[in-house]
Amino acid sequence: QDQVELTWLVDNGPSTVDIAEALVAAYEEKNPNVSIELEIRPGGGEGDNIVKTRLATGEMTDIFVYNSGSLLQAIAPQQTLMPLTDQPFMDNVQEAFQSVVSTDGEVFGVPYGAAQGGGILYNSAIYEELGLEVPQTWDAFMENNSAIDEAGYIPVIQTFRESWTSQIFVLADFYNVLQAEPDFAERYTNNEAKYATSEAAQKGFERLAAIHEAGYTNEDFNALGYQEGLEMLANKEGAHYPMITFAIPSLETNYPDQVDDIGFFALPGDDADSNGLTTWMPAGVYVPQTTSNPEVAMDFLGFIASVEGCEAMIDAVGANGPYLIEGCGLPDDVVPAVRDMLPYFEEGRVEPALEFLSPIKGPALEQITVEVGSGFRDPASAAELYDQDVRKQAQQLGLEGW
Amino acid sequence: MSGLKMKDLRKSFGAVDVIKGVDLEIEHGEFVVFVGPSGCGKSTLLRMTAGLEDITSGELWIGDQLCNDVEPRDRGIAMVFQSYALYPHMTVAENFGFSLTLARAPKEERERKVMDAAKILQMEHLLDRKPSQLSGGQRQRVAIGRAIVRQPEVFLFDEPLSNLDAALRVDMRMELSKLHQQLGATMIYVTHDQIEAMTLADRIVVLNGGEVQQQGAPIDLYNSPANLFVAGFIGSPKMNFTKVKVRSADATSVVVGSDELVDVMVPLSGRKLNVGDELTLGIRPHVLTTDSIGALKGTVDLVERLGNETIVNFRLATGAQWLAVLSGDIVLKQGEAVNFAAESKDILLFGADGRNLATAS
Amino acid sequence: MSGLKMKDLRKSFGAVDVIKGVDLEIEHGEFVVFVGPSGCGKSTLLRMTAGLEDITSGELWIGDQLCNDVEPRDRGIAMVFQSYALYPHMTVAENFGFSLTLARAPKEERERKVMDAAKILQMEHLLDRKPSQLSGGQRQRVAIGRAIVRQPEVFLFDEPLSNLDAALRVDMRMELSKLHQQLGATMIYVTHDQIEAMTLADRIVVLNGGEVQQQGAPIDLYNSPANLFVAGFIGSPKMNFTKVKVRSADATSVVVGSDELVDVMVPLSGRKLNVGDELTLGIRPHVLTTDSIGALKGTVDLVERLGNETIVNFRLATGAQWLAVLSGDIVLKQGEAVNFAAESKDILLFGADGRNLATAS
Amino acid sequence: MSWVKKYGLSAAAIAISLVVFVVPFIFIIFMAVKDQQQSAQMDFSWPTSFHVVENFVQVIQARDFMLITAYINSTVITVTSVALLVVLSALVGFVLQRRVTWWTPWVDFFILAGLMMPPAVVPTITLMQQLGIFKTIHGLVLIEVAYNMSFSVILFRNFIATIPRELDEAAIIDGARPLSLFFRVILPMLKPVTVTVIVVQTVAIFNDFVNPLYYLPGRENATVQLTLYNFQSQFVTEYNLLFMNILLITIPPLVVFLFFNRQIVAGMSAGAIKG
Amino acid sequence: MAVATAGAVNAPKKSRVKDRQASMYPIWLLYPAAAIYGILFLLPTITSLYYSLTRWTLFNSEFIGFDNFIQFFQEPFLYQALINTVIFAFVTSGLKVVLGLALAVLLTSPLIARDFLRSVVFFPVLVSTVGVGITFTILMHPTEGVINETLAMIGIDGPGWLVDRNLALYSVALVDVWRGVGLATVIYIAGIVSIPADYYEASRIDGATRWQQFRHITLPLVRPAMFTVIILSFIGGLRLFDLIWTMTKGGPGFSSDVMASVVYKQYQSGFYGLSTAGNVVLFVLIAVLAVPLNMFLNRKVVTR
Ligand SMILES: Nc1ncnc2c1ncn2[C@@H]1O[C@H](COP(=O)(O)OP(=O)(O)OP(=O)(O)O)[C@@H](O)[C@H]1O
Ligand SMILES: Nc1ncnc2c1ncn2[C@@H]1O[C@H](COP(=O)(O)OP(=O)(O)OP(=O)(O)O)[C@@H](O)[C@H]1O
Ligand SMILES: [Mg+2]
Ligand SMILES: [Mg+2]
Repeated sequence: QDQVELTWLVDNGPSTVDIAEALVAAYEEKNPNVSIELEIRPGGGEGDNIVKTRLATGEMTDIFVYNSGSLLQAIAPQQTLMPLTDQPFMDNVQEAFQSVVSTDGEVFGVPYGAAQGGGILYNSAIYEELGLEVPQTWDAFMENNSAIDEAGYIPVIQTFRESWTSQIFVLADFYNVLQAEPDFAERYTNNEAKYATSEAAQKGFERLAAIHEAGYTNEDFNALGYQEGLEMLANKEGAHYPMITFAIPSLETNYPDQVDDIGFFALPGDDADSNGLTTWMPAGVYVPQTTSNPEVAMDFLGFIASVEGCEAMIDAVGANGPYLIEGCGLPDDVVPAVRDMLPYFEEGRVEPALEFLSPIKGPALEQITVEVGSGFRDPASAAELYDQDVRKQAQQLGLEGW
Repeated sequence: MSGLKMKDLRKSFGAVDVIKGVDLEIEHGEFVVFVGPSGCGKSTLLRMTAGLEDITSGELWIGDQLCNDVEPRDRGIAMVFQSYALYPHMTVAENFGFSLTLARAPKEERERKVMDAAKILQMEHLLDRKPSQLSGGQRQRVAIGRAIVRQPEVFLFDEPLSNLDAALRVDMRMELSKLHQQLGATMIYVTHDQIEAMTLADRIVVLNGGEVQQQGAPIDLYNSPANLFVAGFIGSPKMNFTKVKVRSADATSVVVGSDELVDVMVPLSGRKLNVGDELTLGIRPHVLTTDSIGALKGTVDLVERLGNETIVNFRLATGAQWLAVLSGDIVLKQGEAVNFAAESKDILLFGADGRNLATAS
Repeated sequence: MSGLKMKDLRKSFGAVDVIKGVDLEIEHGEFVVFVGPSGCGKSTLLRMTAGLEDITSGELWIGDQLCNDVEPRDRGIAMVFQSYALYPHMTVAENFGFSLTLARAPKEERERKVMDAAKILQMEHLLDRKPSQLSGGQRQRVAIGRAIVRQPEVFLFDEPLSNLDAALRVDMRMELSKLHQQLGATMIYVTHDQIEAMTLADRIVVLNGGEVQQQGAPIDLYNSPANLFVAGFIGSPKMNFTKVKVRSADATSVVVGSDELVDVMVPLSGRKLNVGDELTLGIRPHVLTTDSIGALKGTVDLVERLGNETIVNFRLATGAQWLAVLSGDIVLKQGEAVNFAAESKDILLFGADGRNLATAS
Repeated sequence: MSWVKKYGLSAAAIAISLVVFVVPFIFIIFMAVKDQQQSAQMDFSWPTSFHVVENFVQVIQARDFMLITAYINSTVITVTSVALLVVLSALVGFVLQRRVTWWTPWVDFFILAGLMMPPAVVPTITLMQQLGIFKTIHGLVLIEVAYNMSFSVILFRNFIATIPRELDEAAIIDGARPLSLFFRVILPMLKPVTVTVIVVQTVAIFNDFVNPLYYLPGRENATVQLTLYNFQSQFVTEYNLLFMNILLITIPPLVVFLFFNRQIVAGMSAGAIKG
Repeated sequence: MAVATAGAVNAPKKSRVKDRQASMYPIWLLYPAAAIYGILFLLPTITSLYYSLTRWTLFNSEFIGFDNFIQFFQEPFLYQALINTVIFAFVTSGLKVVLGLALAVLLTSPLIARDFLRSVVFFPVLVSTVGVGITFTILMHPTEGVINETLAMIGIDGPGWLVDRNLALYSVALVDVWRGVGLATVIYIAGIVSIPADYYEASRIDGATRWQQFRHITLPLVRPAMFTVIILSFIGGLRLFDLIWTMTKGGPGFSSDVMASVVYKQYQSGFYGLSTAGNVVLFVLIAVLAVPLNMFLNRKVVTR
């Protein structure tokens, strides 16, 4: 059998690389004639540009990892990617994921890693100490904060030095928005719904502002970074850290002794009955049309979408969320934060974040939320500013009606 | 064959006219010396000949070729720059041999020629130095060496010996003279040293203000300067001048006189002169001799004793300052009254336009 | 008061010893001229005096101050650099006035002094030029101007007139002389021009190879050179030398002779001499006169006619090359036989160690 | 008193520069030897434990000794591009400074444009693909040369103004053609600037990461700056390893600097010209 | 230009000047450089200008006229970014020009450990932007940073360098100066060592103090270096975004956004047409400021 060499472009998130290495190792063991070489790119906007540039110039690797959801549209999947619709292994992939890697009836990717939830990481030791309960409503959350504050802990950790962390209150509130306005995403895409005019949508900004006004954040919120936020949480200095669950592996590595005290709950809304979690789908693995060996590439994707592949991933980085592969369950010994997250999925109390439902996400959101969270800007004007930002995006995407 | 011909050459720097129409023919193998006051355009003329300065108008022929637009390296010239322009990053030997290196001459040839030049210039022990480690005179010799190593058709020397001591200067003068004979090259030479000019030149060209004043064999210029400027410029110390009036004039002689001077007769055609015309009379300091009955009565102001001769600065009754150079070491006291005399054949007369009456046609 | 005292000054560049122990006392207001062959260390000595070159050993006193480690600006000196070192970014006027600008002199004073200097140097029309737009001689005058504007206690001139034409050079010589008298400043002056040295100097210091060979009044050096080197160096053209043997010697005269020379008697104490001793005899070209019965029989090789005098290169029977300088313009043909004579008082004798027998004690 | 006056000022200046420049440097070293947990605290503290070897080995070994490959690639790219850059841009600076004509301002403008306008990536890649130099070392070398040209030309051009034209003239009289004039007379005199250009461009090209990322993709083509991504991502960073890596990739240009710094000597043009 | 007018006075001269210079400094010496630069930089850059008139996803482009420019000028914080850009450029280049010269003078004087000090000053140039960014975010931490801790020791309540909206831009500017002054310094050093010692000697004789030597000799004769530093750091300052990006991402809020970071953000967001338009605008802005400056400086270089 001929030796096959494939290349695979992944971003440089540590778990991304670990997962990739684990998958490659497992696959190469099964298929000794195949060797897959990893190539690493930066993440974020820079990384997106690299992917786009390479696709546009026909220089993409044989396989690559890229965002699912709205950002996928930016790489013109129809033109550039191999459709997977007819591949048998797609049956293993849960519908929830398929929907975020599809356009015009064609599916293009398999899930890479686990689904994540956006909400509040909290220190259960403090909760225990103060006898608090996990809040189901915003008001309950604020009451907890007040109690925590009195006890001398920091109620809500904010780390605006890395401004992306400021967006969570807005982004993770989307489950609550959808509860109030189920068709928000669609109307938003069509230039009908606006943050400034939708009471529910604006709440995210308002809550961010409320936390700041109440003085519940750490003093140096604007000078701290993400790692320091996690440290404060782990070290019981602060009780809540609004975050996406991808932070959990980092807590596991850096604070193995404290990670058992870290729990997680969804961002509470107004109504305890409609409490649920905003989720982030994992990134996808795609095969460009320029791949040198479509068969092997497909076979590898099939491996990723198999239980075997799924287990390789879990071995590599542990289980920190549902893997969206049929038959791939999580082990029992997951950390509490993950354990807290699972019921939302199991009970179906989840909605994807807005970026998976609409192609539009304004690039300036994090700067706006920093302003709101620091008290420079009131929620109403923030919402308006964000709408402007969104318009720019929509126009650049050439969407109808903008 | 590389004679040189300049036809109405002109050069301006912006609004400043520096060379104002120079016509000159230099034969192959001739040794021509340019002299003239500081800033008169000697270097500029040399640089135009070398092709370093563009010619504003006029024609420059080298051999049979119109060279206005010929590149310097194709003109077959070597030049010693007044400012030396040594390559500071090269040793003396490398400076000497640079043109040969460029011409890809074989190494032995280059080394031999460099050694020859070093010997001529008495610089064998300095070949490994950089220019910055040399004395002024040594630098100047490097500049000369660079030119002579090339052995071109035409040499251009811009005050090449000005910073050398008298003994070395005499030696170098000889060497250049020898080189000139050996190579049969054309040489154009700028100097301020009268002796150099007189001894080296086949022909001296006197420049002033960008114009040729006179050209000719050295001794002719000394004896028969065409005009006041040349008379004053050639010969050191400078000729003594005084205004005189024509007392009488006929076809073979002119009698002139002034308040300072008793009347003297000069053997000269005075046909075009009228009594009362103002002329300038010139007498070289060297032709004056002390003579107790001499016509020039002066008071000694300053005596400079050079050893072989004595320069006497004296004042005439009218206050005019004159110079006399007397042979030998003569002791005169300041304030002493001395009478000087000169032979009438040694007296020159210049017309109102400055031209020498003896040579003016 | 700023006399100067050098005590066993020495200077080496790495392994090269350049100044090898110079002792010198210069009085306030004295005009001292340094002469010596190219590369003998004149500039170095000047630069050490100015404080630009570290003193390797020895002491330098200016006035009553030991100046080895005094900053140049505190030494009260001005200097004309052999390489000019004009400030390229300043106009001529700014170059002149720079030291006054530094001293924060009032604007009118500065302008007046600059204009004065420009007038002395005949450069009024060039005040707005940058150095790069000047001729060589003009640049040199800027360098002089910069120094004279300062009016310091001590002037250091390093060949300040080397690139000027003869007429200008005489003018400048006068001006410097005048300046010297007016300011009463001490002047140290390096030159290769014999006339300059003889006319300007109160005292000439002859350097060779970093050592003082002789110092004294110009005419003394000319008439009584201490040794062969000085004899050869002072006076141009160079003194004629020939080896001679002592034929007889007594307390008042020595008779010497050789194959080239019929025996001559020199009035000189010959007490220390023995018959057969080898001596060097020197006769200046200027003291030779044509004399049909002269003792020196030569064949004319080359005649250089300078106008006021004539340099005759002649060969003795033994082939030795001699020079004679004859007054006036004399026409001699190459190959002609000429006899020369000299008075015995003009003949110098040097011992085997090179010292002048007449002055050696 | 006079001692204070003489040396006090420079001593103070030296002390201040030491503090200003060395403190951050010490921080970097501290970070590089800490363990992961302490480094994550991101503070300027004495390392509780020293992990020099450990971190070093981990950084070197990361991703299959990627750093080693990267060293080699970066070195090859840097050396060739800098060599080309020095020669080509000195030539341009030379001609532009010496020869002033009507088109000089336009050339000037285009040269400045290189500093003022960021390059367009996608059209460049398309072009390079057509030329067949995409994804090749020499392709990237040419890119680096093109992108850093303006900087070097400006530097050279201004310095060539300080070389007396008389030297050009002397060389031309000696029979030099333009190239020998440039290489034998001008370039040697430009040593201080050349050294500066070498140092600066070595740093720039060795540390460049955007251009290799786009124009020289492929794992085997990694350059040193890309190795930083091994330890730093959008969300998570292993600071100790990152800083160890930073330290390691800073060393080669530092060596270059130390070497070339000694070549910056004064008095290159001494003795050339009288006047 | 000066030459053009000189030529106009005397028509035939101009052609000769050209000829003489042309043979000494032939234009073909420029060809290799021009080829590389023209093909690999100018050509693609100029073609890309077309995209500023399109909506461009890299995969498709659609001509939309000047909409991108209109949109660019509607950026909410553009005006502030513009002001920030100019402030940043002036502050950083000004400081680099001055401090670089001071350091260069210091580092060319005879000092013990001069080579070491030079390396120390140059070291920041070598450190990658990421390292510099992280290092200074930590050192500039408002309470725990070394800078403020030191200030606290002498009783000064240090500001929130990077978190204060009024200060963030200046803090980044200071860090940029820290990082870039070494570059300016080596350029200056090259300039200073190229000044012939003669002039210093002459000025010492003329009575110049150290300061006067600096003022009257070093300063005018180091101009080639200084102009290089001015041009390079000024344009660099106008264009800089990487440090701002790693240190503040334009924040807090939008307070330290500059033109280049606005453009960069658009590019990161995949608005390729818009960012190209932004680059064109930025280019025009820089050209308007830098080209006259460059011409002015070129005219003032002292030739020897
Ligand atoms: N840096 C140096 N290294 C070695 N030798 C040097 C250095 N500078 C000068 N010299 C030598 O020192 C000697 C004296 O130089 P100096 O300039 O004093 O001579 P000078 O008497 O002024 O000669 P000139 O009449 O030619 O100007 C020369 O032989 C010169 O070669
Ligand atoms: N670039 C320039 N711009 C204006 N005038 C200039 C320029 N270069 C030279 N000159 C002037 O041209 C004239 C001739 O200069 P040149 O160098 O030919 O004189 P020179 O005869 O060699 O004088 P010297 O004997 O002093 O060397 C001088 O008066 C000088 O001031
Ligand atoms: Mg001249
Ligand atoms: Mg000298």
